[in-house]
Amino acid sequence: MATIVAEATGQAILQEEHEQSFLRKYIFSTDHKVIAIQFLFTTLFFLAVGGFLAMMMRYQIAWPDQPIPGGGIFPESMVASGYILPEFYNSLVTMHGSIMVFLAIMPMLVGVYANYLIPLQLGTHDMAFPRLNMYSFWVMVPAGILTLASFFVVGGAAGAGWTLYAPLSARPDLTGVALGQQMWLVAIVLIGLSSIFGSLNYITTVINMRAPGMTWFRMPLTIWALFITAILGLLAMPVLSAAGIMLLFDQTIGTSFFLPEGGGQPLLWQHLFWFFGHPEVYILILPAMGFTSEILSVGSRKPVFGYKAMVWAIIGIAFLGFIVWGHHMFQSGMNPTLGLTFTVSTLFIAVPSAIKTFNWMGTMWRGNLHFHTPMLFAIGFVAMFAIGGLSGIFMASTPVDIYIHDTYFIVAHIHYVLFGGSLFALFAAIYFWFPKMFGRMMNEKLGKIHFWTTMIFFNLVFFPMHGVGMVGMMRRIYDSTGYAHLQGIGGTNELMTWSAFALYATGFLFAFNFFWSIFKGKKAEANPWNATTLEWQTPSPPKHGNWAEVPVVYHGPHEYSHPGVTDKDWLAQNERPDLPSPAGGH
Amino acid sequence: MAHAATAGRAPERGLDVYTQKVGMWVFLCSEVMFFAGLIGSYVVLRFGAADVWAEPGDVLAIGITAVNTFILICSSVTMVKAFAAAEADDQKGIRNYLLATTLLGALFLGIQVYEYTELVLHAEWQGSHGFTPQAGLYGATFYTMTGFHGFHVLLGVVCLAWATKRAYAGHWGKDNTHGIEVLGLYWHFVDLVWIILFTIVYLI
Amino acid sequence: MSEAGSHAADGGDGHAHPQPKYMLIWLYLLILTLAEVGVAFLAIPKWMIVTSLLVMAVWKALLVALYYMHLKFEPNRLRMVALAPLPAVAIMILVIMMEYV
Amino acid sequence: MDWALPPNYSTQGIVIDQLFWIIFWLTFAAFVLVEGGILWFVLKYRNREGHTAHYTHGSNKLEVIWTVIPAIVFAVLGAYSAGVWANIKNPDNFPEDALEFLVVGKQFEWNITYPGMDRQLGTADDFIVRNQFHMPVNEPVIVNLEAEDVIHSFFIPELRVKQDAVPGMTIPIWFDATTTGDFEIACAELCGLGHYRMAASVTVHESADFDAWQASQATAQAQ
Repeated sequence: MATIVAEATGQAILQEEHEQSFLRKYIFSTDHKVIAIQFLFTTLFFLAVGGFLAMMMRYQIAWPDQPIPGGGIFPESMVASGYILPEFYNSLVTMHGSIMVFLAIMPMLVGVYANYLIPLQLGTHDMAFPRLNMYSFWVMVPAGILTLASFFVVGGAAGAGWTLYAPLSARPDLTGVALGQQMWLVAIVLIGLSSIFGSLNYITTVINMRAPGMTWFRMPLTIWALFITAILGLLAMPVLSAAGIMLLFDQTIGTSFFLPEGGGQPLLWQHLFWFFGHPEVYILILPAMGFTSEILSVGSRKPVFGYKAMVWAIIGIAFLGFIVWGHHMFQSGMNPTLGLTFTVSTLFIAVPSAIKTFNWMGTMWRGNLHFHTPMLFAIGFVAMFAIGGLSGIFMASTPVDIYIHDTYFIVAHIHYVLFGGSLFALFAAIYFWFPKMFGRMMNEKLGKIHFWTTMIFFNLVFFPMHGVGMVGMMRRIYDSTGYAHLQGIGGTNELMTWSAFALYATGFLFAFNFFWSIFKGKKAEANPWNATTLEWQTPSPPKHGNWAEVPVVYHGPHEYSHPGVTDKDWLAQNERPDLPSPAGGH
Repeated sequence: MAHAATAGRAPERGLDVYTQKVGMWVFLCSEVMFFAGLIGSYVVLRFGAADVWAEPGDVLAIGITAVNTFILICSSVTMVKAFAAAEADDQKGIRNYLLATTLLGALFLGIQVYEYTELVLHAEWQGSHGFTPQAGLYGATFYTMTGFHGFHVLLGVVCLAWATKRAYAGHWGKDNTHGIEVLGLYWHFVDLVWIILFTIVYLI
Repeated sequence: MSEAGSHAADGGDGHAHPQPKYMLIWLYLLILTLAEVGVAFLAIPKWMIVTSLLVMAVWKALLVALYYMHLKFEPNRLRMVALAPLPAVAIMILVIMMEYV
Repeated sequence: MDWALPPNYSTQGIVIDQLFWIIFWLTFAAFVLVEGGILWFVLKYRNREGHTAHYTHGSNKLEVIWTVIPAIVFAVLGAYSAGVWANIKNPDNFPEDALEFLVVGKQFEWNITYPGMDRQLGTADDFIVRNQFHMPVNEPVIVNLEAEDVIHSFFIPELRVKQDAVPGMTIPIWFDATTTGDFEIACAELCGLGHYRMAASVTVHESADFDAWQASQATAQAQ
């Protein structure tokens, strides 16, 4: 009975495709694949915008005494007679962080790939709530527009840092930014709403709509990571929304939640922000870990090493992720006893990350490594994430944090995790799932050049930041030349800036490859990487509704080089019901 | 049925609960966190500055809000009655109970608006006339928490009005109870939040 | 998809759960509300008032959740979903309160 | 290029630097292990004629090993850090009879209230100096940090001191200097458009010189 219904649904959806107008099919579509692609284009745009802001910052840091070339095209409120103004620099710092976190990396990880992969890898026709899914994209669009528009209002864009520490963020009289800050807060509430709609969909779909045979421990690690990420988003984003609304009230209607003059608590903002913010860090890295696990397994032609350990590590990170937020606040004036508690929980959250790193190495060990571009970026992820994870141990140790807190050491750490981690994995994911999304391959040669240039310039930009951080260069300073202890770092700063320009340029190489391949790339087969998960067992790109017939799953997700299969080195999840195969690790 | 020999073709069991209901519960989890942000801030701020809060009854009117609490509780019972009626396929019951729930929700909102007006115009607090969101932490937390609760009630009333309209078109019945149950979950959650708010904002 | 069909595809809801006595719960809630208002004005130490009020509020909330929201009759897996955010809430509020200890 | 911690001139800094280098060598070992392992695997197991992958789902023994070893390392590190941290930041462990100052941050300057010759804050001979922090050498001092408008952060790199100053709070910190000389206070928390230039000087005197300096300031301000 259920079978008949499911198949009937599939055919009904397939037929429906031909009856939709252009608007319903490509703009206000409820098809998870179209929504994912909408998210992809939007987030790539914001990635470019966020990067551009970083280039301006880097110029200012390297050459604070020189006018910026082409500065004349900016309004006087941003760049006066060729020089970036300090208040505009603060906006650059703030908006670079905000855009990268909220409009580029986070929606690219979950908006694009949770949307695209959850129904396909689980073997279902679409999300649980397709219309809600559409809203989750269309709620983010006004947030993006507000964010961009805020640069051009009186007072400029928000300038209190992406962490928006009150009272600086709450009192326009102290920054000169009123409307820009309020637009930022409205945008963040909208992004929260978008993220909650998305998470709600992802969680419900994973819980209730898996294909027959797709048991919990047969889910690909990507799905596990995205599922746990959705839970983190669901529980963390509303707290930011609540805090953001209170901050907005402080800004606009004269309340004083975070203003001590009215009895408020500045530290309350920090607690609420980081209660969201630390789970957010894992929202930004868990999906990347999932992509990496899967792509490493495909590229090594080996099952993921320690599948179950990987799953438990993800779950462990999610639990611990809610009790470590105070490590962002060691020097904030927080009760020092809390500092002790948070040191311990923070060091323990490093354990699951260590487990994952060793398991990735275990996956490559005795494999048969194929170095296609996605694999290169996945290996790059492991290498760079390891550095980011290790530099985190310095901050977790409270006494050391006294010195390196709010220095460039922190900036180095966060970029090793967010760029070297999340973005490397995203590049891997884009190259890997591009053929499924667009039915064409991206150019391998350009992809490899993109990988090597990114790898080299990324390290040239961000590794020296550990050094200037050790010297003591504070974060978010407009001009470091006035400080005696920062006299020796000018050359390093220039090196980093030149490398940053080169790194940004490699982005254009990628963009060219991306857009060129959409139209001119080599036609992709259904399964160009010889991968096992369900999305590769349907045409590229999949039709509306994904499957004419719902697949039945018989195997764990990453069965490569199975000894029982002789004609090829992979075993799709939905073939050979006769072969026994373990669900996960032993 | 090519694969009849294998473990059948039904999707994985999931929660053994239909998808819309799972979705609503998941959504309510995020709502819990949203109110936790607001209520948690109130608790923390009040704990840290105990002296800027009035004794119960001094500023906020207990009587009228107790009546309002009663109204919301009644609307919860009419909501479950509507669901029971749907399960029993009692069309008249569905219509009447949904209509009653909608009206009780609207009445709650009306009373809240009246309460706000009275507070802003006539209440006395710390020597000044009128109790507004600008009246220190007390006013700020009060209006934020009850205001967002009221906003949730408003959304609920809109959805209930829509469900009632469909009830008059004979949409709900024994084979179509999910919508009422899911809407009911939201409505009871809003009631539940009010139970907490009434206690910690008005009575403590 | 017809609604009847969706039922079958979703594995059914098991309509068999008993109908609780909704009016009785309503009466409980009403009595507890009156008791709360009464306790708030008793001439006993503040901490006793606060404790008893919180107990009654949680009691009422539980009544609504268990009976009106049917948690009492749901499978354990759904109850886990419903309870998932509560530890996070508790941690958030308790830890931030540590600032004043 | 000079990528090193600046010279340290405080007793707290000795332990902090020690811990920094302990973590540095620990992480360096892990770095070599991971990056070296990746490089080795990339070369050894690359796809080539006749090479096939080994079919395995993992090893519980290895999982336990690489869970337990990091956990132990982190537990030890955490316990050690906790002790050092409590000595530095917990007011219960502050040295007694330390000389107390009041430092108030505001956009974009540091106002330092000196205790005066009676070594007591809140008495008539207190005086305020803007952006100049003078302290005696080899003697613990307590700085009570406050902020007028927004959050600032009191950072003296060479003394390994950093603490946010939060409006509405008074946060005490203690430190000392083991040498005389001139250093800088920087603001480490974004506090507005002048954040980058919110600097103040630190002068560490011999004890007698500090008293003389206080006396001269007190007379100067009295006039």
